[in-house]
Amino acid sequence: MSETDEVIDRELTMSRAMVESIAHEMREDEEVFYMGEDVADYGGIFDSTQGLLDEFGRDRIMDVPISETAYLGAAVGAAQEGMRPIAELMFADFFGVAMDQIYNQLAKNTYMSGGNVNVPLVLTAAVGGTYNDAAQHSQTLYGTFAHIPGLKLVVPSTAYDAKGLMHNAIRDDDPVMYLFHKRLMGIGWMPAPSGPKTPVPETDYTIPFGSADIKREGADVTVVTLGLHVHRALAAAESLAAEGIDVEVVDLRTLVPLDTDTILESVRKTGRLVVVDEDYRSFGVTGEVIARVADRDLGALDAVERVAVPDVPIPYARPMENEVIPDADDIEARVRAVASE
Amino acid sequence: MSETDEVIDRELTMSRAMVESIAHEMREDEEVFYMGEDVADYGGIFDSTQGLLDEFGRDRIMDVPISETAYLGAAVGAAQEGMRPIAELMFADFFGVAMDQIYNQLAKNTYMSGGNVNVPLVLTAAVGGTYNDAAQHSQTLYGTFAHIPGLKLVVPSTAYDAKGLMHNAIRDDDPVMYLFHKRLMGIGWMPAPSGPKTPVPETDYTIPFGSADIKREGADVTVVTLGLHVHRALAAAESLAAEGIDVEVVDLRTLVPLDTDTILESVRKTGRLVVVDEDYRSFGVTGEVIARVADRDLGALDAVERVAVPDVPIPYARPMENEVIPDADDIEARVRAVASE
Amino acid sequence: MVSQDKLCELYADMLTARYYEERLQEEYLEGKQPAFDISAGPIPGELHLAAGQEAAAVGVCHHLRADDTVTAPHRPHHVAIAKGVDLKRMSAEIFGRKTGLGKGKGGHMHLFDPDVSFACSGIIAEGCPPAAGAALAATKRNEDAVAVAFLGEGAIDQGAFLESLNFASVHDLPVVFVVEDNDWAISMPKERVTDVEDGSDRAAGFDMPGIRVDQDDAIAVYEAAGEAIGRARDRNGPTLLEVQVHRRMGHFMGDPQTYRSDADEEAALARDSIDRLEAELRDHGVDDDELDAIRDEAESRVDEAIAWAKEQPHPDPDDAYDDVFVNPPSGVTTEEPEFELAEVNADE
Amino acid sequence: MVSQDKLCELYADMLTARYYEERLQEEYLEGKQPAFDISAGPIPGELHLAAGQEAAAVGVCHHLRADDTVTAPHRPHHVAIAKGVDLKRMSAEIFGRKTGLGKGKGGHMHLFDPDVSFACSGIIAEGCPPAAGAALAATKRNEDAVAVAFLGEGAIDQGAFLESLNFASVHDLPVVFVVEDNDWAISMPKERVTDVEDGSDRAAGFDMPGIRVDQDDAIAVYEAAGEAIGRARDRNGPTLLEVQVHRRMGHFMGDPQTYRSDADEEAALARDSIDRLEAELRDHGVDDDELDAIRDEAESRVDEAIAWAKEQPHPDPDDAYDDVFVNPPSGVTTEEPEFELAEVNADE
Ligand SMILES: Cc1ncc(C[n+]2csc(CCOP(=O)(O)OP(=O)(O)O)c2C)c(N)n1
Ligand SMILES: Cc1ncc(C[n+]2csc(CCOP(=O)(O)OP(=O)(O)O)c2C)c(N)n1
Ligand SMILES: [Mg+2]
Ligand SMILES: [Mg+2]
Repeated sequence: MSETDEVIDRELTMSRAMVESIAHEMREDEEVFYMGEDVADYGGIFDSTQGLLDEFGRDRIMDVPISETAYLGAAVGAAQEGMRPIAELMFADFFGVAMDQIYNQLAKNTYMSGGNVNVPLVLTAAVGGTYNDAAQHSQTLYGTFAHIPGLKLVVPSTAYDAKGLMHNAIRDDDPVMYLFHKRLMGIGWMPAPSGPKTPVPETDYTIPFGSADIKREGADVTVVTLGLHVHRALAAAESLAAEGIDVEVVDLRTLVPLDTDTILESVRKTGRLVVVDEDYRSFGVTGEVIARVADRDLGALDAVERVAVPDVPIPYARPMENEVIPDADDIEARVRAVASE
Repeated sequence: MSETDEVIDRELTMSRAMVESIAHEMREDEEVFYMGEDVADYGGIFDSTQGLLDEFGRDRIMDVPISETAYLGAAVGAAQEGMRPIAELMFADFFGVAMDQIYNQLAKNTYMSGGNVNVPLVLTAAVGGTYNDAAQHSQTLYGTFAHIPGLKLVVPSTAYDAKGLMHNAIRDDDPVMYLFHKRLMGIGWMPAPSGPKTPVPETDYTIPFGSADIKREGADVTVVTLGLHVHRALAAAESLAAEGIDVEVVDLRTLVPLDTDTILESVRKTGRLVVVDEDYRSFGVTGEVIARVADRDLGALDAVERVAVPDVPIPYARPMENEVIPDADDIEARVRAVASE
Repeated sequence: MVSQDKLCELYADMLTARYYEERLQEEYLEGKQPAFDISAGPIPGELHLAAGQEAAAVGVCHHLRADDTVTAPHRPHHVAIAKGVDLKRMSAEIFGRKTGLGKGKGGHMHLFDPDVSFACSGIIAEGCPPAAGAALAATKRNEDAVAVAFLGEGAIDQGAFLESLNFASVHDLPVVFVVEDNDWAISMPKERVTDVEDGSDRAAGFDMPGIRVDQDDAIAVYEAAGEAIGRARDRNGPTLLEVQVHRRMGHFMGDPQTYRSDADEEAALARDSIDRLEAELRDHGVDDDELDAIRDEAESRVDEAIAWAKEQPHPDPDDAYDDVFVNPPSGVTTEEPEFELAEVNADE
Repeated sequence: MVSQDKLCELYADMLTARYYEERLQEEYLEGKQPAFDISAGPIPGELHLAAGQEAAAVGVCHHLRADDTVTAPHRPHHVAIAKGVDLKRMSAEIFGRKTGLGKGKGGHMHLFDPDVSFACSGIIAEGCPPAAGAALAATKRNEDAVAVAFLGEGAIDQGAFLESLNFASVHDLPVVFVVEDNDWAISMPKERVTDVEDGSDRAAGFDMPGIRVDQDDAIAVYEAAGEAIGRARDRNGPTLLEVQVHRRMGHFMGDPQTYRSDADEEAALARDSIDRLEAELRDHGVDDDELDAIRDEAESRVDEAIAWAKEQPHPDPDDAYDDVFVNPPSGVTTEEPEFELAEVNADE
């Protein structure tokens, strides 16, 4: 049964959906504030705070020095006082200058305090390549962050999901890392594919973490993916449908917690698993998803393939970047391979 | 055929073996120097530089400020000038204060320069728990470092391997991260198991990267592991032998490059794979090893298990730390499980 | 002029902190016989004791309220005691017991007592940004709470501290950074690793007042800290305060200190801030009986806390699985809403 | 007094750098029609141009030799030009071609030319530690090479820079940190994010001389840098040098600059260091013909380099798999030795 009677047809870009939920939470709760570089007047390099300065002022939409350790750590301190900061790391690629605050403090303080302290903080960051920004500005690093105990990890692929997951992230009393893919945001200077722009309810709603979403049902092959690659997998599925291969596309939506049940259910149906990831291949998402399935039900697996960045830094020039970041063709090829096994 | 005619019976602790190869390389090559906190007068908190100050002086065994970004970055700069620094991060757990230098600079400069620049640097760090040092000083973080393209990753388990791998690391023109497990070093205040103390040739010798070592041959179950857990797996194998389960123990020795062939060969023989790791379970070593095998030869796998730290920070108190860090009993249980499948 | 009552309070806390470290040392080493094994005994793992550094902790913390946040580094006990952290539950934590501040999960470098706004971190200088953040929260909420970050002199070369100076200064945050200069960072003397002679000199590059208390003198610290914390409380910005202290023990228990000259160690032992304050109290006319009474009370508080701690239950192995996240989860839904969304083209 | 010849050299490099950025802007934007798409055109990705910042680069780099290391940040072209980086191969890199400095792998933020000891990084301030490391290598080898790290005024709040100040100072390294103060860090004016008024004020907290050149004046920079680099070359320690420059363009191409007032932009455009140096040259009696000749040569050098770059082959997709590691591998064995080792007990 639907929450409302009407069909929702108001479409938003993913960035507008994110901003809408942030604005809503800020109106509801004075303790929510946003800090980051260029989030005030600029509105976020990737439009993540577009328009918020006007409504909320500099105190709640705070520009900060280029001192990621200091300001992320300050967010941790404020969160431990009971505030609900949202702190933006402009590019996920910059995590290395502040990783200690991320993984040794914010992710561990709840555990180390035996649950006496909690850190209700949302850490947002832009991820992804496909626009030739080279090795230090194009990574997704999903595996790196998902490997850290104590941090929930959200990766939306559509405006609808982005809004519901952001509401949930802000209301969560645990630290949540929220990675938005630049290519999906609908930024003026970086055209998005059409998929991420979806109808979005005006009301607030929360999408629970650990609930993967089947973005396309199919009987033959399971493609498990996230972020930008949901849309590339859907495009591949359309082409493959013409060849008679019926692909199911599972959008993980959160990596921590990981919805193994939904993946497993799909694989039990199809027997064939292709995991598609924009992060580096080894020691990351593709390995984990395959191992979860193998560990839980090895017999369900008839064939398996990994599609990811082949353990090289992201190269700058177009032919090479295109080569290493999986596209719909790469997905199709691997799906065909498992389908014929 | 053996390199020498004699049987080598001079036993060294792992730390003495490491130091011996560092000293040898420093004598041979003036460009090699060691920098780190407490590496001079103290001789390394984990004995990694014991005695070197006396022979080489402060210029080549350099204490540095508690500024990991500055001194690891300085090591990168010196390496790019053609020197061959060894830089120590006292505990791998501290990587977060200097991660950008590690993964955005030293690991990527060769690639970003199209091979015009190389970074012959060895980054040493202590890893591991089992002595109740809690969440910020007990991690191995193998998966985190192995996920970074551009960095070779070495994890010795014996004195013999430690020496040969260190020689290779220092001579390598690429950046190498060399993680030594505290519990294996043979430090006065932290008793080591007997396994890591092995006969070590006096001569210099190199162990190639990407060559896993079968530490015990067996026909029934393959246990793939590294570091401290090689010895725990060997202990488990001894017990299991009494039950009639013949375990093969594969010591990875390097995670990057990863010797998939040796793993695969073993699994093709046994059909049963247990991966044992002291790092966090998800998005790490166990997933990667299983996925490599599944990807290359799914049919070879009859049963699979993962033994690792269950996605929680390392707790302080003994009963809890013992619970989360796999021991021989945990390995035995999982081996029995796959053996009976 | 500091009142005599206040001086007695400082003295009591200094004695408590000193005796606490001595008792922990005993307990720690007891379990390390005959051969030192870091993982053996009632207190395993690393243990960093602060004997000789009490003046800094009490001189500063006696200006603070329960809602003023303090962050401490790897050597936290004296600060925790001065801040009023529950001594029993802190001891239970150090002994790894279930009723400890962190249920035995944190250990001695990770003590969290939200009741008195106290936290620590074992990573050098990484407590500075959260202290600045607590100060930021106070300003956002228009409260007059302040925050204090403690760190060692070896930590003043670390990015987290240096960035925090700018962050606090540019946002005019009510925070005080307190550098405990004990001359050593493990085996490294400060001259070898730090360019400036005094840690307080760093302030000059960050448009912030820098004060140094050159002697290991609780009264001088109390006065200097009063100024700094007053400035914060009045919303006149942050301060960097350095205090000379002395490391009477090794860096951690088991440290052979072979890098340290006997003369240096003896000098550290000779300059005892507790003796100094005791002399001052005598000058004020406090007599032996009163001094003994204070000492007795301090010692029995410590003995009681430690005795209590040692009787506490050990955690169960399975407790390890709790508390990674807030438990039970709060503020989040577990049910997905249902909306009827118009069809859209989901192709790329 | 700077010689007239030297002034002409500075002028030539400033013109080269300015014209280079203008030409890149053209090429970049050409491919972004009709709607701006960052991934389209002959130069995709982000592009940070340095028009208005030439005085800092040339004033400093004209004191340097090929073996003196320079690290530059995300806005590197003017520095690279002043340091003598191969303009053709640098252009080929920016156009993503196979013959580029990094074979098309690096892009404009990651230019490496070991022939003139030039490197960059797109991560704020992370070029500072490697510059200190190059200086360290020189001292270890007893060579008189020096190193210079360039950074923006927004980078002086970053740990990597601040730690490097101490590291350089305590080890007396021959390195100069050059802050190009263009008033802005993307959209953030310096007053909003940095406590000190002048970046050079940071030096005071690190026992290091801090010099600021307040005007966008190549000659003044050249003189100040001469002092700083001389100090390094003579092994008298590091210096922090700040230079006021002006950002004539957006932070990156495509930056709408809606955060910036017209007045600020106009003021930046009005204070042109090239005009200033040109006036100075005229005062020295350099006539129009000579100035035109310099300009013509600069422009044709740039035009040629860009034309050459655009003719270069694109990399093959499969080139992406090379160069993660040194290729072919060197210095390492691939064969395992065989020794006969005595039996040992391998149990735990
Ligand atoms: C980032 C980081 N680097 C190194 C260490 C290891 N370490 C622990 S204490 C210490 C020395 C600290 O010296 P100081 O700050 O003077 O404090 P003290 O121990 O003298 O109280 C070091 C290097 C650490 N915990 N964190
Ligand atoms: C660690 C890190 N944080 C943030 C960024 C994003 N970023 C790129 S340039 C820039 C502004 C830099 O300002 P400034 O140092 O003044 O140099 P300018 O751009 O003015 O030349 C920022 C924040 C980055 N590249 N690295
Ligand atoms: Mg100290
Ligand atoms: Mg700037």
